[in-house]
Parts: sequence; structure tokens; C-alpha cells
Amino acid sequence: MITAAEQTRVDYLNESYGIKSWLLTKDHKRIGLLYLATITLFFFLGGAFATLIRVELLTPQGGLVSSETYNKLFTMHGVAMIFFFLIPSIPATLGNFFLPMMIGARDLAFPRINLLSWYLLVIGGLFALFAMLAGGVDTGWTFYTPYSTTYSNSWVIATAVGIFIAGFSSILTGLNFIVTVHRMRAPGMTWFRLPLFVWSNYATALIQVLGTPVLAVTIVLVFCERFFHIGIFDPALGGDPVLFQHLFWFYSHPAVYIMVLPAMGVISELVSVFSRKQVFGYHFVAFSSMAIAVLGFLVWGHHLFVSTQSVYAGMVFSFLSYFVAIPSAIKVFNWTATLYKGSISYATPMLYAFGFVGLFTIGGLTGLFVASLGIDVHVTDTYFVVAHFHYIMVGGTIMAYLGGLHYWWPKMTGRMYPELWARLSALVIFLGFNLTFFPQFILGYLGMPRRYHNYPPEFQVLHVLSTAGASVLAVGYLMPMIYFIWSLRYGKLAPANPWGASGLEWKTPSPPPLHNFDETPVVTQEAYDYSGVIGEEIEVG
Amino acid sequence: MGRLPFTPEQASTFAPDVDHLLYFLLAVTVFFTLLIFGAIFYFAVRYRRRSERELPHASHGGMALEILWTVIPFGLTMVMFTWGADIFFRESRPPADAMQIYVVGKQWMWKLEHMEGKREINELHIPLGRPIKLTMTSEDVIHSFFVPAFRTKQDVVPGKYSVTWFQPTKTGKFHLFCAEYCGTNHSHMIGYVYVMDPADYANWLRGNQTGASLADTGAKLFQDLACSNCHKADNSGRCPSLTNLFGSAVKLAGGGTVKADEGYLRESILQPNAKIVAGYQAVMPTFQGLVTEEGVLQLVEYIKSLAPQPAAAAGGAH
Amino acid sequence: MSEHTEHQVDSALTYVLVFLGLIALTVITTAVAFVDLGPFSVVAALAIATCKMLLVALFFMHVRHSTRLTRLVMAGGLLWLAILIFLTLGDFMTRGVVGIPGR
Amino acid sequence: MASHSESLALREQFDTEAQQKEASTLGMWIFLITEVMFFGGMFLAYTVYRSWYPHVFAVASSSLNVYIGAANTVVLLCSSFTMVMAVRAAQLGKRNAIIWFLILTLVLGGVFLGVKAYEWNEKFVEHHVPGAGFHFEGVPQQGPAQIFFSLYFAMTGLHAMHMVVGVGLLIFLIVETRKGKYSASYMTPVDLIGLYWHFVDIIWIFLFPLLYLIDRHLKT
Repeated sequence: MITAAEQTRVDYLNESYGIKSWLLTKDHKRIGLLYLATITLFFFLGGAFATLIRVELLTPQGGLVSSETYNKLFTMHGVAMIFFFLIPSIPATLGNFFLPMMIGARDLAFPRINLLSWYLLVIGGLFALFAMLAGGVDTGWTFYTPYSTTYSNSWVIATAVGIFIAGFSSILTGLNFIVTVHRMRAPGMTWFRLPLFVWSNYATALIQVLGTPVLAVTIVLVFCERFFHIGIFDPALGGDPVLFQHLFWFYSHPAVYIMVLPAMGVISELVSVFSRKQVFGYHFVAFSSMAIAVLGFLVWGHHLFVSTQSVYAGMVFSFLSYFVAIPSAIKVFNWTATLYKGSISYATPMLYAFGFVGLFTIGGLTGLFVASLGIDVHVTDTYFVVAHFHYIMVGGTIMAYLGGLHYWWPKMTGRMYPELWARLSALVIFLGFNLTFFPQFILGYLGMPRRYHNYPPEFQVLHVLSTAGASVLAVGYLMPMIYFIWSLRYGKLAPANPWGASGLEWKTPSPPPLHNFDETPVVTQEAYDYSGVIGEEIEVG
Repeated sequence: MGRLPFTPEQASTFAPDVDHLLYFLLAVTVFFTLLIFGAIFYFAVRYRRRSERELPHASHGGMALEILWTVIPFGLTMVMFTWGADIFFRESRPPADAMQIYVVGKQWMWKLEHMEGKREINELHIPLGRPIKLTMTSEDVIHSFFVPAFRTKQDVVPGKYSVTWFQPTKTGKFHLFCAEYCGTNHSHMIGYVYVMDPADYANWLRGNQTGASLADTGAKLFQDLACSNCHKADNSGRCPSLTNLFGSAVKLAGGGTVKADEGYLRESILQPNAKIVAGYQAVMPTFQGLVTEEGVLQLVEYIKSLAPQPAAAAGGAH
Repeated sequence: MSEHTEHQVDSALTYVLVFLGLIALTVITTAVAFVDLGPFSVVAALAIATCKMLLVALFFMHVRHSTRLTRLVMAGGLLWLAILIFLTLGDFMTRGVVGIPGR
Repeated sequence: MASHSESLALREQFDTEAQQKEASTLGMWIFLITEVMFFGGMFLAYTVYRSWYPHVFAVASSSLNVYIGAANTVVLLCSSFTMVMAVRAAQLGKRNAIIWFLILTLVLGGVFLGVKAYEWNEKFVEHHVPGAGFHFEGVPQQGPAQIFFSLYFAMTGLHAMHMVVGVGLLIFLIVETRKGKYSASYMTPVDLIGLYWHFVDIIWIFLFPLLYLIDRHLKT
């Protein structure tokens, strides 16, 4: 029963009102919500581009849009999705909101820098939006030289400036997280009592801090090359376009782990809570996050196997790439083992977690194909690669993001989402996703190159299947959008701990008070110890 | 093993090799996917929550299992690495007797030149069974030469030469794609590779023969550009003689030597002062902008023809 | 969180000596540049620069008084820079070893 | 950087001042690491092209005035020295000394930038600025020479941009110190900006030999 006293309880949402109280907030929870709104906008923008791409590919000769427009569509799809949705997705929303709570802190170490990083994302996003509205950019999200520096007539600079600024948003978020985890842990919260979500966000933050500056300087060089023609990437002056690819992928390969490591952290939480067991091999899962963060920096050259990179460098990068596979495999096995003899609930977040593990397994295993030199020569720059990274990023990151959003929604908003609709959406997304992207593996091996506006007719059947899947997927994504908003007003009021979870974020009311905890918690046990939680009253959502 | 329905035709010696590696990877993938999916499904049903107050026994992990599922995948990946690297290394080394064809990519077409002087656009005719070596460059942005039926792909980068090779094993007409995004009409930068019986190929080559061989065209260009005024065969000119140059080691001013391969010749035509031959002055003007990439290839081929045949045929394969 | 953070105030003399050392190294590295050391020209210049960096970091930036974490951060940064430079050079330095253009 | 008017500059998310100070210092060091990686991309480009075109780079680098470069290095080292003395004064709580050392640092930083501007101007006069009008006498290969000067401008330009930011921070510090914000018990901003200033110095410590010195003896 909800008493009148509880209804008027002061929390972070109702402690102040007005647009200024949001735009000038230093509260990590409100900033998390600002991020949520921002990246949702970019997600649906990128999704709209994706829809147009898929519709265009229904027929081999196209006809909906011109080649020029098509090229802009896939470029802007990539830019919006990668730099303005996936990179900030889990760390900047769920991480921002929950990382301080999970370690028992009142806020991040630098709340004003946290707000600044949101503004940077918005400003960067405005540059990118301006470029899109002004006429678009057609270089592909990879900005390969010399096309991007000399030949493209589109809005390369505006987009690049947008990405540059958004990069600093990512750097500052990472910096904030690292300092917070080092310096803001509650008494008793030792490193090996940290929830695995914190571990994975910490590993992510390392990548953000170490990798993103290299992207920034690469963009500066592209900028100079385009404006002043300085020659660093220009073969006519003795420069090497392949140097750009090295610099670009030094960031952009680890960036894949910026996208997927936090997702793995979410899954570790979900698998544990919804089977009420400590994550099997906690230390291995924690260290595998760190291993992925470090090893992820040693493998970028596997994007360059056919780029005129030397044979020996290719071999070294292929060899090292396989080392990243091991920690990923360790995680998957440990999650599966966690289920053994658990008490497994089929709540929506768990369905997303099942979906994640399945899709990530396929995405990860196909990574072994593209890491293999012999096969990569054939499949690189084809739909096989497209399918592979969508399995990781969409099948992996977005599944985990949605799973986490459902899991923490009651805490963030104080309202429950409608369980039935949510389960349905998880199912629709899983099916739609596989129908969209599985045919693309086959397309790719058959030789369909990526970024093709027109294609030989024999590929049409698979393209039509893929587009059909995309329409299912679109419905799947719209559903949570609708029922989440619905739940803000009509959802059941959420109890403090609807799932019987053990993390600190559940030991405070939903939604939490301004400073998260009424008094600083003291931690006396390891993460994921459910023995104390289950005895308490559990309200079933 | 034959071809599965989701693989393209196998029309080169590499195709079966690549496909066999694919089958191995597929087997591993299917095994582990089924293992994980099966385990999740079984556990999810077997250990479903039966009461809201249920609390399973805590278990913290097992070292033996962790080692097991670290070592086995690692072993498997090392097999994948070695197997894939082996194929890659073979793909990187064209055999000495390979038939040379030159390729120039530009927005948005493939220009191909046969040694005998035959030129094609977006079509490549080649004889069955001969190893074919492509020496490629681009006039503008990066392109990528991709023939799915041969399982080969190689980026074509402006400012340098890149090489790929294959040995067709089946006659027919196969897709040729540009695989590296190159601008507006990227998806129109496509064509076909026609693999013909050697006799048919010989006929095709003879039929509508347009002119001189590539080396002869290069020789004419050599005269037209007045290269021969300085590069005299008897070494009496202001510049070094080009006879027997290709494949040799050239001593440079300021110490060091460089092997005279296609890349060196190209650089010396376009940026003659990059490497000065010992004993000569930097007097040669640049030909950048005066001669197209195709022209450079013709000159290179002419200079190669001035060297003894075995070295020319080896094409730098050592 | 229990590390004490009272300032260890270095004496002004220490700073003066370090400063003089830095000036001396600047003079040396400039002078050495006019001597033909062949390939060791690079080595000498970078070795001296590294010494100067260490002096500035250890004394002026107080790394010698700092926590292990700070030192780890600094070492980590340099290690990552090394990864970037050496793995990329791994490509550029082995190009053309097989003798096939573009490989 | 805190700008509290209370004597206690403890922010609400922290429990103790020691915790706050450690967090700020760690944050600054991590920021400096991102700067290392940022300059790292340029160092990489420099290394690659220097190894490709050693001769051109040697000749082009010899065209820079080594004496001006060395003098400017000394100026910057002096500024680092005055900066560390300012930090020391802050540790001891000597407000006037802080201000004077900061002003000295500011002046030396200004001198460095002035000399740098003079050097750049020389390059404009000599047509050594990358772009359409670029012309370099010493070597036949204009392309790689242009790459050298591109890297020269990019690296020294980015460094100077950091110097300008540093000058702004110094002015901020001077103003705040005059207001009496810092004492022996709270001087974190002085400490952190000091770290930043020394870091910018270290970047120059590497730029100087790389751009001015290496292979100077090859000068013909």
C-alpha cells in the first residue's frame, strides 16, 4: 500500500521544477535522463535513415533515392548511431545514473564536468544535425582519405567538428567514471565487491580516455588536410592514406568495446538478479572486462588486411585479434554457468539478457571468421562484416541497453512498465533482428559488397528478407518507446526493490532522493549476495 | 568437399581453400552456438523460478571449468589463425610465371591492360589455368578489386602499386566489384571477369587487336616524352641507362641501395628526386600531371622489357 | 582513501638545482645536434629529452611524492603511446619485405 | 576548479578534503594522459614520415633557427621553474609570493608565444607555409618538405594553443589568489594548473629536438 507520506516523499525528480532545474542540474541522475532523451532522439534519427536504406534495397536498381542520397543515408546512419547513440548509450545514461549509486556515492566525482559532457554531446550533435540538414555527408562513417579530404563535396567538416566535440563528451565521461570508481567508493566497497556493471564501465572508461584523443587528433588532421591541403594523407605530396586508417582504427576498434563492454556489465547484473545467484566466476568476469579493454587496443590492424598494410603486420594483428576472443568467451560461459541451479525468472530484463547472450555468441563467433586472414580477404567490406558488427552492436549493445532500461526503469522513474507488452517487445525485437541481419551473413559470403546502392539481381531475395526483418524490428523498437512514456503516468508505482536485487541502488527508495542515500551505506558483503534480500518483503511487479 | 548453397562459385585455386576454412569455422560456430543456446534453454526451463521466495544455493565458480573454457577456445583459435595466415601468405606471393595484367581504378571504372596491348574497361578476359598477377593503382581515391568467385580482394590505393593474384579453375563469367567505398557511383564500379579456354583467349586476344603491345606503347611514350634524350642505352646521357635496370639493386646518392621494382620505377617517374642514383644529378623534371597512371604503367612495362626476361617475369617475387 | 596528503614541500634549492639541470641538458642537446653521430643523433636527442621529461615530472610535477596510482596513470599513458607508435611502425617498417608491392 | 567563497571548499559529493584533493589530482593526471594520446597521433605521423623521408626532413628541419628554438626552450623551462615556485609558495601559504611567481610565469609564457609568433611569421615570409604558395629551396621534393612544415605547424600550433589556454588559466589563478581563495590548506587549483603547465612544457621538451635538432649535422 502506498501511504500519503510516501507519495509526497521528496526525490530527485520532484525536489525542484522548471527547465532551469534540469538544464543546470549537477545531479548525475538528472543528467542521465538528459542523456537518455538526447540519445533516444539520435537513435530514432539513425533508425529513420536505416529504414530508408532498407526500403531502398528492396529492389536491385533502387529508385527511391539517388546514389548520392543513398550514400548520405548510410553515412548519416553510421554517424548518428555510433557517435551519438551507441558510444554514449549505456555509460552515459545507465552508467551515469547507477554507477555512483552502485558504489554508494552521492554523485560522480565531478558533477559539473558531467553536465559539461552532456552539453558537449548536444553541441556536437547540433553540428552533426546541421550537416545532415544542410545537405548531408557522404564519406561513410569511416571518413577514409583521400575521399573525405579531397573528393567529397559534402559537409565533411561540419560532421567532423560534431564528432570531435562529441569525442570530448566521451573523454570527460570516462575521466569522471575512473576518478569516481577510484575515489568515491562507500566504506567497505572494496574492488572485489564492486558490481560487475561498475567493473565494465571502469574498463570502458579506460578506453574512452586512452582512445578518443587519437580520434580527435585524426579529425584535426583531416580538417587541416581539407582546408589547407597539408599533405599528410595525400599521396600526391608523398603522404599515405593508409596512415589515416591506422589512426582511425586505433580509436574505432576499441570504440567497439566502448559500445559492448557496458552491455556485458548490464548482462552480468541481469543474469545474476534474475537467477538469484552470484555471477559464476566473478573474478574472471571482472578481469575479462579489463583484458578486453587492454587487448582491444592491440588489434586495430585487422581492419587493414587488404589495405596494402604489410603482410607481417597483418599476421601480427590477426594473431592478437584471437586473444580478444578468449575473455569474451569466458564471459559467455560464465553467464551460462550462472544459470545452473539458479532460480530463473522470465521477467522482461532476463528475456533481453537471454537474447543478448544468444546474439552476442553469434556475433562473437563470426568475429573469428573476420579475424582469420584467409576468410577476411573474401568477406571484408561485404555484408558479412555488416552483419557481424550489427550482431555485436544491435544484437549485443541495444539488447543489453533495453534490458538494462527495463531493469532500472522502476528505480529511475518510480513506475513499473507493463510487463506483458515488454515481454512481447523483447520477442519481436529478437525475431526481427535475426530476420534482418542473418540473411546479411549469407549475402556477404556470396560477395555482396557493402555500401552498394544498386546490386546484382541474384541478391534480391536475401535483401527482401532483410528488409522484412527490419520492419519487424522497427515495430519492436517503437513498442518500448510508447509503453515507457505511457508508464510515466499510468504505470504501477514501483517499490524500492521490485526484483529482489542485492545492489546498493535498490536499498534506497524509487525514485531515489537527491543525494541517493539518506546516509552513506556501509558495505559488508560481496556483490550478488541474495541471502539477505529474499527474506525481506518482495512486492511482485 | 563441394560447394554449399550459400557460397559463391569456386572459380580459382584459392576458392576451395577459403571455403574449407569456412566450413571448419562454421562447424566450430554451430557447435558452440548450439551448446550455449541448448544450455541456456535447458537451465531456463529446468531451474525456472517456482516460488517468489526461492533462494538457490550460492556457488562461486570453479577453477577447473574456467581453465577448461579458456584453454579449449584458445587452442581452436590458434588453429584458425594458422590456417587463415597460411592462405593469406599464399595469396600474397604470386608465382614467378604469372601472367601480368595492369589495373587502374578511377571513379568509377576499372581500366585493365594486357601485356599484348589489349585494353578493357570493366571487363577482364583471362585464360583458364594460368596464374594471373594484377598490378594495380588508382588515379583518385581508394578502390578495392574484388572477385567473389576467386575469393580475392585487394585495395587499390592512389600513389602506390598493390598486387593480387589468382589462378582461375573454371571458365565462365564472374562478378567483379569495387569493394572499398569510393564515392557517388561506387555501386556502378562493377564489371565481369571472363575466364576462357586458353585457345579462346588467344583468339580473343588476336581478334580486334588494336595496336602495339604494352611495352611498345610504353616505348613510344618514352620517345614522345623525350625521355630518351637523357636516358641513353649506352649510358652516354645525363641520366642513367635503363637497360637491365628492372630487378637490379640501384646505388643511391647519399648511400644505400634500392631494388628497382615497379614501385621504384613509378616513383622515379613521378617524383624523380625522391631517390637520386649515385653519380647523377637531380636534373630530371617531374612527370606528375603530364602522364596518366596508365601511361606510367606503360613506361614501367617498357623499362621492364629492357631487362632480361627471367627477372621481368619474376616480377619481384622473391 | 587513507593515504595522507600533507604537502611534502621541497626546498627551493632542489628546484633551483633541477632547473639548472634542465638548462644544462638543453645546452647539451643543442650542442650535440651539430655533431655527426649518424643514427645515434636521434637516440641522443630523445634520450636527453626523456631525461628532461623525467626531471620535470619527478620534481616539478611531484611524481616522486605522488601515490602509486598517479605513477601508474603516467606509466600507462606512455605505454599506450608506445602501443600506438610501435604497432603502426610495425606495418610501415615491414612493408615491401616480401618484395610484392602493396604487401 | 573551485570558486567557493566559503573558506571550506569541500563539495557536497565528497566526504573529506583529502578525498576531494586526491580526486582532483587523479582527474588532472588522467586528463594529461588524454593529452599525451592527442599529441601522440601527431608524433606518430612525424615518426612515419621522418623514417620515409629522412633527408628531406633533415634539410627542412635545418632551415629552422636552432638558436631561437633553444632560447625559447630555456624561456619555457624558466616558466616551469617559476610555476613550481608558485606552487611551493602556495604550499607554504605565502600569498604574495604566489602572485609574483604566477606573474613571472605569465610573462615568460607570453615571451614564448611572442617568439613563436616571430618564427611563424618568418615561415610566411619564406613561403614555408603549407598550401598553394609553398616553396622550399633546399630539397627537390616539395611534397615531403611540405609534410614536414605541415607537421611543424600542426605540432607547434597545437602546443601554442595549449599555451594560450595555460595563460588564461594563469590569469584566472592570479585573480583568485588576489581574492584570497588559496591557502596552505586549500590550493588544489594552483597545483592542478601547475601540472598542466609542466605538461605543456614536457611536450615542448620533445618538440624541440624532433623539429629543430635531429640530423641537423646533415645540413649541406
